[in-house]
Amino acid sequence: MTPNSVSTPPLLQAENLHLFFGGLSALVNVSFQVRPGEILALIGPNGAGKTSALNCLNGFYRPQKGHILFANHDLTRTPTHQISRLGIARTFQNIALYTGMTALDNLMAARHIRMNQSMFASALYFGAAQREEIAHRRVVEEIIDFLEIEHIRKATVGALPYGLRKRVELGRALALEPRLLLLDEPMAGMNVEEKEDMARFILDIHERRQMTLLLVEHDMGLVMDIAQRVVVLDFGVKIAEGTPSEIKANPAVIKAYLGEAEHK
Amino acid sequence: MNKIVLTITLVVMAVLVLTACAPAPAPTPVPPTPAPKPTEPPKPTTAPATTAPQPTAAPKPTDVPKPALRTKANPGETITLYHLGDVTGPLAAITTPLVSGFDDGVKYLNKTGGIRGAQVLLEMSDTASQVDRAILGYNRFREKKPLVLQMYGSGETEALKARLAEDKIPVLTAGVSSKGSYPPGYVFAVVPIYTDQFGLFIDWLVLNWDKVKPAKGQGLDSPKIALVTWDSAFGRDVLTAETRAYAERKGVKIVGQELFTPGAPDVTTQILAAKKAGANVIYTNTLAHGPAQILKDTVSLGVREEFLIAGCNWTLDLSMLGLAREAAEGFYGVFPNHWWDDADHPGVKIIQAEFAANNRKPAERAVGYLLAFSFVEAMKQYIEKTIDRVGFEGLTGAAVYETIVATGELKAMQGVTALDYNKDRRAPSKARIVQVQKGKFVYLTDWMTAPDLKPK
Amino acid sequence: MNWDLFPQFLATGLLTGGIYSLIALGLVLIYKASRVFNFAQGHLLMLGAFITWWFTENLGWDVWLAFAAAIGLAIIAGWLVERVALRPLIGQPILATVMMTLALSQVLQGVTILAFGAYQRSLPYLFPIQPIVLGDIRLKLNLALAFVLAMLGFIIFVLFFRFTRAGLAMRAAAEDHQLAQSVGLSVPRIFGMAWAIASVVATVCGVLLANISGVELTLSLIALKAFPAVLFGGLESIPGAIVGGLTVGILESLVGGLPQDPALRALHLGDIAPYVFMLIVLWFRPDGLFGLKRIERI
Amino acid sequence: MAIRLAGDFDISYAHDMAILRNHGQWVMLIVFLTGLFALPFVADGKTLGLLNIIGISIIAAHGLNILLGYTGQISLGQAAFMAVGAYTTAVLMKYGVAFWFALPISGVVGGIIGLLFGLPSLRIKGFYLAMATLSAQIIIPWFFRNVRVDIFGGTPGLTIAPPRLGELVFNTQETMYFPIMLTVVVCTLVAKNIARTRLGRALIAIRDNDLAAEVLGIEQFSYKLRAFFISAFYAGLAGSLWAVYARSINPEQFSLLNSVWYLGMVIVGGMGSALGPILGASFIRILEESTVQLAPALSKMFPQAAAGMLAALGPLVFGLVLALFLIFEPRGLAHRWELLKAAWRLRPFAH
Repeated sequence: MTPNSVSTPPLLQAENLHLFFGGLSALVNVSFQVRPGEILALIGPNGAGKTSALNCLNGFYRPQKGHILFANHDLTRTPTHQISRLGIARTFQNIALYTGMTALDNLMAARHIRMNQSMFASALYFGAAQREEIAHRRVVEEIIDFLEIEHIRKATVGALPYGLRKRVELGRALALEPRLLLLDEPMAGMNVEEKEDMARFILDIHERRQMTLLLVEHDMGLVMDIAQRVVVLDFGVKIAEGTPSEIKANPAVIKAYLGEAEHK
Repeated sequence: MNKIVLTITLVVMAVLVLTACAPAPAPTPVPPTPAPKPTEPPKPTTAPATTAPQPTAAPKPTDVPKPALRTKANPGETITLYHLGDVTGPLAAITTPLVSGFDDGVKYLNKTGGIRGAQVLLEMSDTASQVDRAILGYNRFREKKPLVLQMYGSGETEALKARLAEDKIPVLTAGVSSKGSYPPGYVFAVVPIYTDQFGLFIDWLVLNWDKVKPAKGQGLDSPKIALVTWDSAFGRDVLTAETRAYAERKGVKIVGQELFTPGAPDVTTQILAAKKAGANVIYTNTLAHGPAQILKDTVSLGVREEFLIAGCNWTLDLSMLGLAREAAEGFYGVFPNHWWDDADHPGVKIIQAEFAANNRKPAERAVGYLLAFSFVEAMKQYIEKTIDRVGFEGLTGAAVYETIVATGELKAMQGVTALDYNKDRRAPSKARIVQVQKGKFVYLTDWMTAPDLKPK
Repeated sequence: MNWDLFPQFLATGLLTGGIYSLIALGLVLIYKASRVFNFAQGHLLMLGAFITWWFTENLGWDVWLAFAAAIGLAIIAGWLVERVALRPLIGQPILATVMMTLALSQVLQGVTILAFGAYQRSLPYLFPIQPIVLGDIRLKLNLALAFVLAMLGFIIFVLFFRFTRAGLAMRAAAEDHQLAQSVGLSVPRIFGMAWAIASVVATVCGVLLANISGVELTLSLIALKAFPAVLFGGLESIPGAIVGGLTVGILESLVGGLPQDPALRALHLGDIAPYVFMLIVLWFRPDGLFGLKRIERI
Repeated sequence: MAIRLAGDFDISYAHDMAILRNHGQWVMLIVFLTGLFALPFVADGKTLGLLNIIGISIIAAHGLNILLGYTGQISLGQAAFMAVGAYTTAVLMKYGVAFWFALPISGVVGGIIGLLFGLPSLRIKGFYLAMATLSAQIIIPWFFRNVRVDIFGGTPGLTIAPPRLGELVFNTQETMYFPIMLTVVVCTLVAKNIARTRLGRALIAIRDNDLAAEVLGIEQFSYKLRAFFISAFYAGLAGSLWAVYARSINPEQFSLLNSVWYLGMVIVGGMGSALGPILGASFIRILEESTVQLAPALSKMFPQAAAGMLAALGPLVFGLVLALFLIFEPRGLAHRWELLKAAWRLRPFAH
């Protein structure tokens, strides 16, 4: 696998994104590419526009200018629920699980687009619908094993501790079997041990499942070990792009992060 | 999937619209099940067969009862009267005093020897003027095999009519809608049905038009009636094909029907629309607060002198006088019973005394109390007549029904109100016209007989 | 169509709309402060009328004195309702509060029947029954004065919000609960105050209405007409409550009065006009005329 | 986490996903169903009357639960959608269609009308949507009261002949019990199935986090409409059964207050649980029955308030119960039941 080879066409291409809220600009002329098979990190200080960028990819926000191309589709014109069908899954900074469901059902819910039983078949739960449910259960159980959450399979997620919820949410995104996985601060608010676990899962996903990942992270240090390429945003503007080692040496990045440190 | 849902929706909507726009069905295909047997009220002549379990039941009333007939209650024996009415809901004004009247009526019966010695008990259920609750209440009562029920709401009576006939439970109802009372079944209206009352009013109006017509107003050469009434089964019961035809025959024009919701704070729109339509008479088929609102609003619009305003018997109540006050002056109505003011009447005297003895509030000095008290006494008479005929052992709803249709005129509480039924009639037909004068009901006529305007 | 009566129905509708506005004001006050839509407003209104009646009938008080006393009780009742029923639900989903106010309406219904009976009563007239004749237009004096009182009430509330400490505190709390808390305002106390004021508004409405129609259980139903008014005006807007109430009143009167064809009149169109209107508003302008558009944070 | 009996292990996913997992549960189900359908031969009419009305309420509450409990949308119009079902049945039977065909058709027509009033969910949600359903609750009875009186019977409404099956006439509590309970059993099974399959997960996903649901490819609008359809479909069935049970329908029977009662049943029973509507409807109806039984005794104690007692107790008790549940047990009786079951299984020395 040659994730960084420039010759392969990008999996996702964001071009000149402009996003405003009233007078506030969240993204200014941001462009980046995600290449097939890579782990790209999108980093930047608070308020840099990282999550806004993800929200554009998801169709939550519609950028006023610019395009996002994914598999020949312009995502800026695709409804949110269609984007997942194209093969993009994501997790959320503040965890957006279905709190009333069990962990298992959260994952099963993600199989939604891959199931095709009708409303009536669901209601009767007979024959094909039943077989389909069982087949998808098998897929989901594999992910549960992979993430080591067997013990909480039937627990309602609302009551789970933070770290486990993050893991269930990752599992839910995986259950979509996406081509591109967007992770919004997957390690935020975790202790060191949990962070290490999560990093291990992310690398495993990348290797064993051959998935392309776009990682949004606030904490620069952590990202450097995982990501293959890094894009840096500051106040909605892209200030740098390159390999982790290039980024570490980039003066603009250092300034942005130091500047933030001074504010603190 | 979404598209499929949308397509199905559109198709079904289209079908619905088409059916709604389709011409009214020809009358021929309408009765697919022409009155299935169980819903058909048993004919009076066949009814004794249903009471067959009692071999003592004499085939003809003239036959001397066999000695086995027990007409005296055993010690401790009781008879329960049932009361299925709306204590709350839009009719509460008239029905709350009914409960008290019912209560005190039963007390009075027990004081005066019960029913052939049996203690009288009372069971009530509130329907809140909701038919679903009435049905639940009825289910409760039905299992106890009531001899006779008392009911109020038109809607409830109509809803239960078929089942009353199936279960052979006669009911005295104050919800005297034409649809509930006819075709004849087990429902007996306690006052003339609303359409007949309206007919009686038209009779009187035509005879006395020159004397009673409004001082000013429009088209005073003949009466032009607008119905200003509630948007409910009860409120709308007056305007039928029969009453329209009858009015036309009598040279009275019905110029419109204006509807309002019970409790609406303003009916000026309806009154002005009626005026626009050329009306000089307003008739309302509502309870006390209906006419009160109409009367007050005509006064406060300054058009009171332009209308003769009248209503059915339930409009003539204490709370109407209370709500409308001076505005009630000159209001006409159809009055089938005596009133609290008739102090010389022996029945009213007793009721007055009982009312005082039970420490009732002045607010309950209403038509409901007076009538409920009388109906309890009427029930007693019917049951006693039945006991005389078939004995305590033969006492069933069907047997009481037999008595009711065979009795003819029956003076309840010595004539506070008179009931009168036979095998075809399900309501009495006698009433007087009253007018509110100085806050009192004043009889303007002697007893009149209402025309028969029951639905064909 | 009765076009010649158009000015008449317009005027009648305007006056009736004044009452709707005042009910809508109560709803808006509570919603603005605590994000609770009070389905029991109509029952508070009914209770207020019954209490006023009780003072005049059983204690023989003058109707205006009874009115004042009922307003005093309404403050306690509103505060109590918030304290007992709504306070435990702070932080619960909107459904819980909706259901609670529906439950409350049933409790108030039961309490009213138990305490006063279901009879219809009448209050001594606050205003004489007399017409006001303006050219071809005939209006009810009592309704016109009720309208004037209602509008006066509005002015008082606007002044209250602009110029009193409590009013300013309520406005601050309505904008942002956390912010209000951080500057030392007691948010629960403000909720209680909003309920107390809404309860007073309800009582005023109840007495004005009872003066026109009578003291009875059906008084509570009038609040159903204020719902479309509130949605049209915007759930959080006090001027919206006025505009919404007047619009619904006028709409109802015109739709109810103008058609002349008996078949059309028999449909009683005025009865549903406000709700069809509400559906249209919900579809085309869900936030109402003066409502706030909210951006959802993800 | 669900606590199971010792010895109940999952052998396969199919087994784990089944509702009934061991022989004991099968036996219990068969005994229960046999008992349920044998009841009319032993119970008196009064009990059956109560059970019938509970059954009809359960169906309506199941439907509301799918909308409210699973999808998180408030509906104040369940009684109105029942009216649609009831009138569909009444009109179809008037034109000679047998009840057994009219019943499913009523469900479908009810569902479609429900779907129509669910259309605003494209643009609005939560409380605003509740107001749209409130307008359904006003407009639908108005329609039956005023439009095409020749078909719908206007204010007096329509009377309905009892359903027949060959010689059998369904005109008593005993006979009506069977079609009602059969529908209840089927409706419960379907509700349970919806809850545990693709459709139900999509609905709950929308309830719990509508944006995350969109991200996972669940189109909110389409699924909300489905929920409206199913909910009103159930209401239509309940209305249809009500029509032949009551044998006379008019627009006044399907009031806002009834809709509020159904909401109360779902809340008291427990939202988002297939057991909830059963418990809630039974609890509220039995409570109603007992207040009726209690009222005369209380009236004797307080004779001056006698007339009021009868009328006040119903709304008062309902309102209080609802308020208490909202404050102290918002997850309803179903949750209590789960706790009770867990406690029973964990009792000392069970195994």
